[in-house]
Amino acid sequence: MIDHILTLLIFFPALAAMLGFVVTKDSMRAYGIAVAFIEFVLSLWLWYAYDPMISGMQFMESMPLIPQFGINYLLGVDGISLFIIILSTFFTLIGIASLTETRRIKDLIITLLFLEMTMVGVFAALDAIVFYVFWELSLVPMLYIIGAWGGPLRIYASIKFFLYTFTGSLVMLVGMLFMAYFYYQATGQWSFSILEWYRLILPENFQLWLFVAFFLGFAIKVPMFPFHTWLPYAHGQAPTIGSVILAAILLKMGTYAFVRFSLPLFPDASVFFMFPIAIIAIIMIIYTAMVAYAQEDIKQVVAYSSVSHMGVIILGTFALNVEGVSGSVFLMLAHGVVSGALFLLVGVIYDRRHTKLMSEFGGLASVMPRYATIFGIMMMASVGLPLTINFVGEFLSLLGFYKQSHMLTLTAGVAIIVGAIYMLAAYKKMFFGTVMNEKNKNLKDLNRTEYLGLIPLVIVAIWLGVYPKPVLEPINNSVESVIQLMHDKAQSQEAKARIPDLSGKNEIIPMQEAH
Amino acid sequence: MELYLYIALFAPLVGSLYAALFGGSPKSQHVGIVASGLLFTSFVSSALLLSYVLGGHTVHVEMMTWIATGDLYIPFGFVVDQVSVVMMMVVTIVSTVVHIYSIGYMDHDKGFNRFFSWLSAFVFSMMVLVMSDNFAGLFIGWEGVGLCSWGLIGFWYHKESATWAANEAFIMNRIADLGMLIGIFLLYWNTGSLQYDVVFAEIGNLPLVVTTWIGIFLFIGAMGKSAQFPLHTWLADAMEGPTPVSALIHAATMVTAGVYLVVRANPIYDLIPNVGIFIASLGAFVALFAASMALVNRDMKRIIAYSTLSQLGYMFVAAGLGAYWVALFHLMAHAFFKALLFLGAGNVMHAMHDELDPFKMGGLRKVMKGTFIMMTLASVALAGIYPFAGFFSKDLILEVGFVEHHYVIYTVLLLTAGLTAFYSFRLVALIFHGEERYKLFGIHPHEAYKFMLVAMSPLLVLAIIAGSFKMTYYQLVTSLLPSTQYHVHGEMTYWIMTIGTQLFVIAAIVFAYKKYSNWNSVPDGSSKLENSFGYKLLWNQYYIPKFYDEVFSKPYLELSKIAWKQIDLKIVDATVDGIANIIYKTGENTRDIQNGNLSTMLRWMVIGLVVLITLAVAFTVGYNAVGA
Amino acid sequence: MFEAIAFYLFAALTIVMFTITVMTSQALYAITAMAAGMIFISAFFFILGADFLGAIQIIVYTGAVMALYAFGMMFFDTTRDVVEKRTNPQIVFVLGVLAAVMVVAIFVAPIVSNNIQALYPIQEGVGNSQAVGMVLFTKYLVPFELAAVMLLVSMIGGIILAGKKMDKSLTLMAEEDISTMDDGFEPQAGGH
Amino acid sequence: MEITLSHYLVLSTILFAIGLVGVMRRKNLLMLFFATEILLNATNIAFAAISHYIGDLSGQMFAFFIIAIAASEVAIGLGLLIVWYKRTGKIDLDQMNSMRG
Repeated sequence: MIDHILTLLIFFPALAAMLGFVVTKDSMRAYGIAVAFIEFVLSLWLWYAYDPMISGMQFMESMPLIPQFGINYLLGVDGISLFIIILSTFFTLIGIASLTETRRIKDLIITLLFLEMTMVGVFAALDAIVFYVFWELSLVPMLYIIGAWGGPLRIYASIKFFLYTFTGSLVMLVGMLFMAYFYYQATGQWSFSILEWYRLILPENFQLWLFVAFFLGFAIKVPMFPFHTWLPYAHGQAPTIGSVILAAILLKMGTYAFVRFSLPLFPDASVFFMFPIAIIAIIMIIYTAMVAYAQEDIKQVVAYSSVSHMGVIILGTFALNVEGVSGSVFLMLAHGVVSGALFLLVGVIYDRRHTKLMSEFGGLASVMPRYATIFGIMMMASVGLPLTINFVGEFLSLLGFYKQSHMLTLTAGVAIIVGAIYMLAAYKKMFFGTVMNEKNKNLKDLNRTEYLGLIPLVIVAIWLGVYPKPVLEPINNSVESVIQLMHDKAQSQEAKARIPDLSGKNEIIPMQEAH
Repeated sequence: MELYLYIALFAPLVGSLYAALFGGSPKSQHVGIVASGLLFTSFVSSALLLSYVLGGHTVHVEMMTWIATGDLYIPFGFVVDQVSVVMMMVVTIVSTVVHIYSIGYMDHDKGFNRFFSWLSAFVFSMMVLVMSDNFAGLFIGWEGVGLCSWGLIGFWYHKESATWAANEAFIMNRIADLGMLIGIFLLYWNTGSLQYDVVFAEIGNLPLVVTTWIGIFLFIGAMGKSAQFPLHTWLADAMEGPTPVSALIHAATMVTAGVYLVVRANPIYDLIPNVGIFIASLGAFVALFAASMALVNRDMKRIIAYSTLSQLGYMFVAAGLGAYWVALFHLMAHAFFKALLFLGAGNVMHAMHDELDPFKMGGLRKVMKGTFIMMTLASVALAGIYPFAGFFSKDLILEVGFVEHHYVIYTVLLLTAGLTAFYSFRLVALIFHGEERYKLFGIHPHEAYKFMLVAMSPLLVLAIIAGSFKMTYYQLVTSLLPSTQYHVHGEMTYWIMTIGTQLFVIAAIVFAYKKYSNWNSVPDGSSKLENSFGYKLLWNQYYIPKFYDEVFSKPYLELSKIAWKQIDLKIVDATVDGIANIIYKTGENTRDIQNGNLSTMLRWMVIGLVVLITLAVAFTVGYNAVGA
Repeated sequence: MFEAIAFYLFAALTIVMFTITVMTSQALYAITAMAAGMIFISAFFFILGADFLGAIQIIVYTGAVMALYAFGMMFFDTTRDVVEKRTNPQIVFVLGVLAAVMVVAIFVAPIVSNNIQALYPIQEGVGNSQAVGMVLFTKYLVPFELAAVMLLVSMIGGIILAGKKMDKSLTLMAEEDISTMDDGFEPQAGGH
Repeated sequence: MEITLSHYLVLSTILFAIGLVGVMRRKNLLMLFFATEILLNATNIAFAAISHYIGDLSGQMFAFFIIAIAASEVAIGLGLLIVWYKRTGKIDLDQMNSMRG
C-alpha cells in the first residue's frame, strides 16, 4: 500500500466525492470530515514513512499513459512537495470541519473533495502533462465554489479568476510542449518527465524564452504584481472556505512550480531574471501592503496581505541559495497556515454580522475576547513575529536574498514595517476602542465548531515557529539537491558565481543535536 | 546551575501562561500572587546564578535547535555570563517589585488577569533577550518585548490614544528592527554564524567597512528600542499604558535593551570608534533634547519618560565612548531609581484619580508621606547627588566624556545634569509642596496600599546604595568587558569637577524648589512665558510628532489610498479588464458577420478565398525567390 | 487563323451571354443566356480537341441541367422581375476580379515554371473519345463509378426533395393527419 | 496570331470573375445557382485548355467530373430550393437568416 500511497492520496478524495453523491444531506458533513480525516492521516503516514535523509524523490510511481510521446503517470514527493501536500489535506480537513455554510452543503463538500484531489495531484505529479492536467483541473472546483457560494459579484469574480489563470497556464503549456520537443530533438525520444528534463542542459537563449513562458503561468497563479488583480475579487466574493483554500493552497502552486520547474530547468535564466523578479517582488511587497492599508474591508486586507507575503516567498525563491529557497518553501507553509487562519477568522465575524467592513466593527475585543486573542495571535504571526511560523520563513527568505543584493533586501525588508502597519491598523479598527455599533453588543464569542478549526492552526503556527526542524530539515535536504543541480547545470559565469556550490560538503549535513 | 538558568528563564513564561488561562475571566487575586511568586522564583534563581558567576564561572547551555538550513545554524542557546547576569538581576528585581505593586495598582481593573499575563510574558521575552547566546535569540526577545509593549501600552484598548500609541510604538520599533535584521544578515554572511562567540572571534578579520555597516545597522536597531532620536516619539506616547508598565518596560528594562545590545556587541564597536563617536554624540544630543522637553511638560508621566530618554542618552554616551561597563552600570542604577519614580507617580495618579497634570496637584506630602519620601529620594538619585546611586553612575559618564577629551559632549552632559535636577524637582515640588490645588477639582487623595509601598522599598534601598556595589560590579563585568578605568588626571581637576557638578545640580534643585514649591494656580496658557516661542517649541516637542504625522503618517495613508483606488483599480485592474473587454467587444462587434445573411457570408467567403490565395501565391513566389 | 477567329468570336459571345446571366433582372433572360453560354463553351472544347468533353457539355448542360432549371423555374414566378437588394457593388466587382486573377495565377504558376509532367499524354492517332474512354475506365475508374453513384444519389435526392410532401414529416404526424393531407397542400405563394 | 494557353486562361479568368460577381451580387437563390454554373464552366475551360497545351488527358478528366458534380448539384440544389420555396414562399437570400449568430 505504501508503494501506491500517492495514487491513493490523490484519488481517494475523488472516489469518496463520487460516493458522496449517494450520501444523504444530513450526514454529508460527517462524511466529509471522515473522508478528509482519513486523507489527512494518510498524508501524515506519508510523512512518517518519508526518509528525511534522502534528498531525492520518494514513493515514485510510474505508469505509461501515452508511451509514444513519453507521457507517463509519474508521481513522487520530496521534501519540498511533501509538506505542501500535508498542508492541503490539513486545510481540507480544517475547512470542512469548520464549515458554517448552510446552502447546498452536499455539493460544496463534494466540490471540496474534488479540489483536494487536484491539489494533491499538482504537488505529487512529476510528469509535466499530469502536472498540467491537475493544475488546470484545480480551477474548476474553485470556479464552482466562488461562482455558486460567493457574494454578489461572484460571477464576475469567478470568471475573472478562471480566465485569468487559465490564460497564463496556456502559455505555460506551450512552454512545456516546447520543452518536450527540445528534449526530443536532443535525445531522440519524447519525455514529459520533469526528472528527465532536469538532465537536459538548455542553451541560454532557449532558457530565457522558456523561462518567460513558464513564468507567465506561474506568476498569474502566485499572483505576482501586476497580475494580481484577480485575487482581491476572488477573495472578496468567495465564501470563507473558498478563500481559505485559495490562500492556503492554490496560491502555493505558483511558487511551488517556480521551485520545481523554473529553478532547476533554467538556472541561467533564473540568474538572468533574478533582479527583475526581485524588483517585482519588492513592488508586490510594498505596494500591495500599502493597498492593504487603504482597504475598508477586512477580508481585502487579508487578501492583499497575501499578495504581499507571496512577494517575500518569490524573493526567497530567487535568492537561489539554500537558505533563501528553504525559507521560501517554509514560508509557503507558514503563509498557508496563517492566511488560512486569518480568512477563517474573517469568516467567523462575517457569519455573525454579514458584513466585512471594518467601519462596522470596533471594540470587539471586549465583546469577543477569545476571538480577539486568536485573531491577535494570527495577526502577529502574519506580521512575522519571532517564534511564530511566519518568522522562520521570512527571516530565511530575506537572509538568503541578502547574499545576492544588499540594497534590494533592505528595500524588501520594509515588508516587516508595512506589514505591521496595515495589520495593526486593521486590528485596531476591528477590536480596539469602544463598541459603537448596537449590533455588535451581543455578539457571541467563538463556538465549538470554530475552535475546532482555529485551535489546530494556532498550535501549528506556534509549534513550527518554535521548533521548525522536523519540517525544515527535509526541505533543506531537498533544496540542497536542487541548488546543487542548478549549480552543475549553470553555464554562464555569473550563474556559477551566484548559485553556491554545495558539492564540497556532504550531501546531507549531520545536524548537531543539542546536548 | 543549568536548572537555575531554566527556572530563571521559564518561570515568567509559566506565570504568563497561568495568567492567560484566566485571561477571559474576571479578576482573581491568585493570578497576581502566582505570577509574582514565579517572578520571585526567577529572581532567586538569578541571584543564585549571580553568586555562581561571581565565583568566576559562566553557564552556557544549548536547549535545542531552532533554525538549521544550509550553513545557517541557530540554536536556542542561553548564556549566563558577567554581563547577562547583571541584566538578569536588574530585570528580575524590578519586575518582581512591579508585579507585586501591580496587584495593588490594578486592583480595580477588569483586565487584571490579562495584565499579569502580558507583564509576565514581557519578563520572559526580556530574559530571552538578555540571556540568549546568539543574535537571533536576541532578536526573538527583542521582538517579544516589542509585542508585549504593544499589548501593555494598548492595555486599555477602549482608549483611542492608548491603542494609537501602542501601534506607534510597535511600528517605530519595527522600523528599527529592520536595521537590526540587516545587521544580523550582514553578520551571518560575513562570519557564517550568529553565535556571539563565533561572531566576536571572526569580527576582527572582516574589512573595516563591513564592520562599520554591521555596527551602524545594529545600532539602528538599538535606536528604535531605546527610543533615540529620531525614533523617540513613541516613548512619550507609550505613557498611555498603565503606570507599572511604564516603570518596568519604559524605564527600567525594555528601553535599555538598546544599550545592552551595544554593550553586548562591544567587540564590534571597539573596532569602529567612528561609529562609537556618532553613538556618543547622538546620546549626548538626546540627553539634552529630551531634558529640554521635560522642562515644560505638564504631564507627570511624560516628564519622567523624557527623563528616561535623557538618561538613555547618557548610557549611549558611555557605550559609544567605549566605557561599556559604565553604561551598564548606569543602566542598572537608573533602572532602580527610575522604576521607583514611576511607581511613585503611579501612587500619585491613583490618589488623584488618574490626573496627570502636576499643576493640579500640590501639597500632597501631607496625605502621601511614603510616596513623597520615595519620589524625593528617587529624584535625588536621578539628579546624581552623593551618595545616591545616580551620583556614581552619572558622574562616571561625565568623567568618561572628560577623560576621552570629548569636551563638547562633556559640557552637554553637564548642562543636562542641571536640567535633570531642575525638572525632577519641579515635578516633586509641584506635586508634593505648595498649595493643595487639587481641592479645586474636588479630589480626595489617599495613600496607596501599604503593601505597595513595601514592595517599592527594595527599589528605594537599591536606589540609595547601588553606588556602593561599584567595585564589585566592576570586577565582575570587566572580565568580559574592556576594563578601562576612567580617572581624571590630577587630583585637583577631579575634585573641582565633582564638587562643581554637585554644586551645579544642587543649585538647579534649589532653583526648582524656589520657583515651584509655592505655586498656587493652574496655568491656563495665558502667561507670557507660555506664549513665548521657546516654550511652545518645547511644549510641542519641537513639532516632531506633528512633523511625522504630516510628513509620514498622513501621506502614507493618502498614498495608500491612491495606490488602491487610482493605481490598483484604475490602472492595473482596468488594464486587465480592458484587455478582456477588447476581446469581448471584438466578438460583440464581429458577430454582425454572422448575421445569417447568406449573401454576406458568400462575400466573406470570397474575401477569405482571396486572402488565402494571395497568401499562397505570395509564399510560393517568396519561397521560389529564396530557393532560387 | 481560323482557330483565332473562332476563339475570339466565342469568347466574346460567352462573355456577353454570361454577363447577361449575371446582370439581368429577368429570370427567363438569365436562363436563356446561360444556356447559350454553355453551348458556346462547348465550342472551346471542340477547338481544343476535347471532342468528348464538348459533347458532354452540350448534353449535360444544355440538355439536362438547363432542363432541370427550366422545370425548377416553373415553380416560381418567372415573368416577374427579380427584385434584389444591391449592396456595395464595387466591392463585389473588385473581389470577383481579384479572386479570379489569383486563381489564374495559381494555374499559371506551375506551367510557367515548367515543372509539370504529362501523366497521361495524348497519344497521336487515337481519337479523343477513345483516349478519354481509355483513361476513364482505367485510371479514373473508381472516381468515375463514384460520380455515377453520386449522380444517382442526387437524382433520388432531387426527386424526394421536390416531392410534394417533403415539407411535412410523416414520421412525426398522426395517422389521421396523413390520411387527410393528400388534398390539403397548396404552396402559400403559389405563382401558377 | 496564335491562340496560346494564356488566352484561354484569361478567358477563364474573365468568366470566373463574372461568376464570382454573380455569386456575390445575386440575392435570388436561383440566380445564384446560375452564377455557380458559370464558375464551374470557367474552370472547365481552363482545365480543357491546360490539358490541350500540356498534352495530358487529366485536365479533361477533371472537367468531366466537374460536369458530373455540377449536374448533381443542380439536382439537389433545386430540390432544396423548391422545399424552401414551399415553406416560405420566398427564395431571397437576405431573408434566410436563421443562422444568425
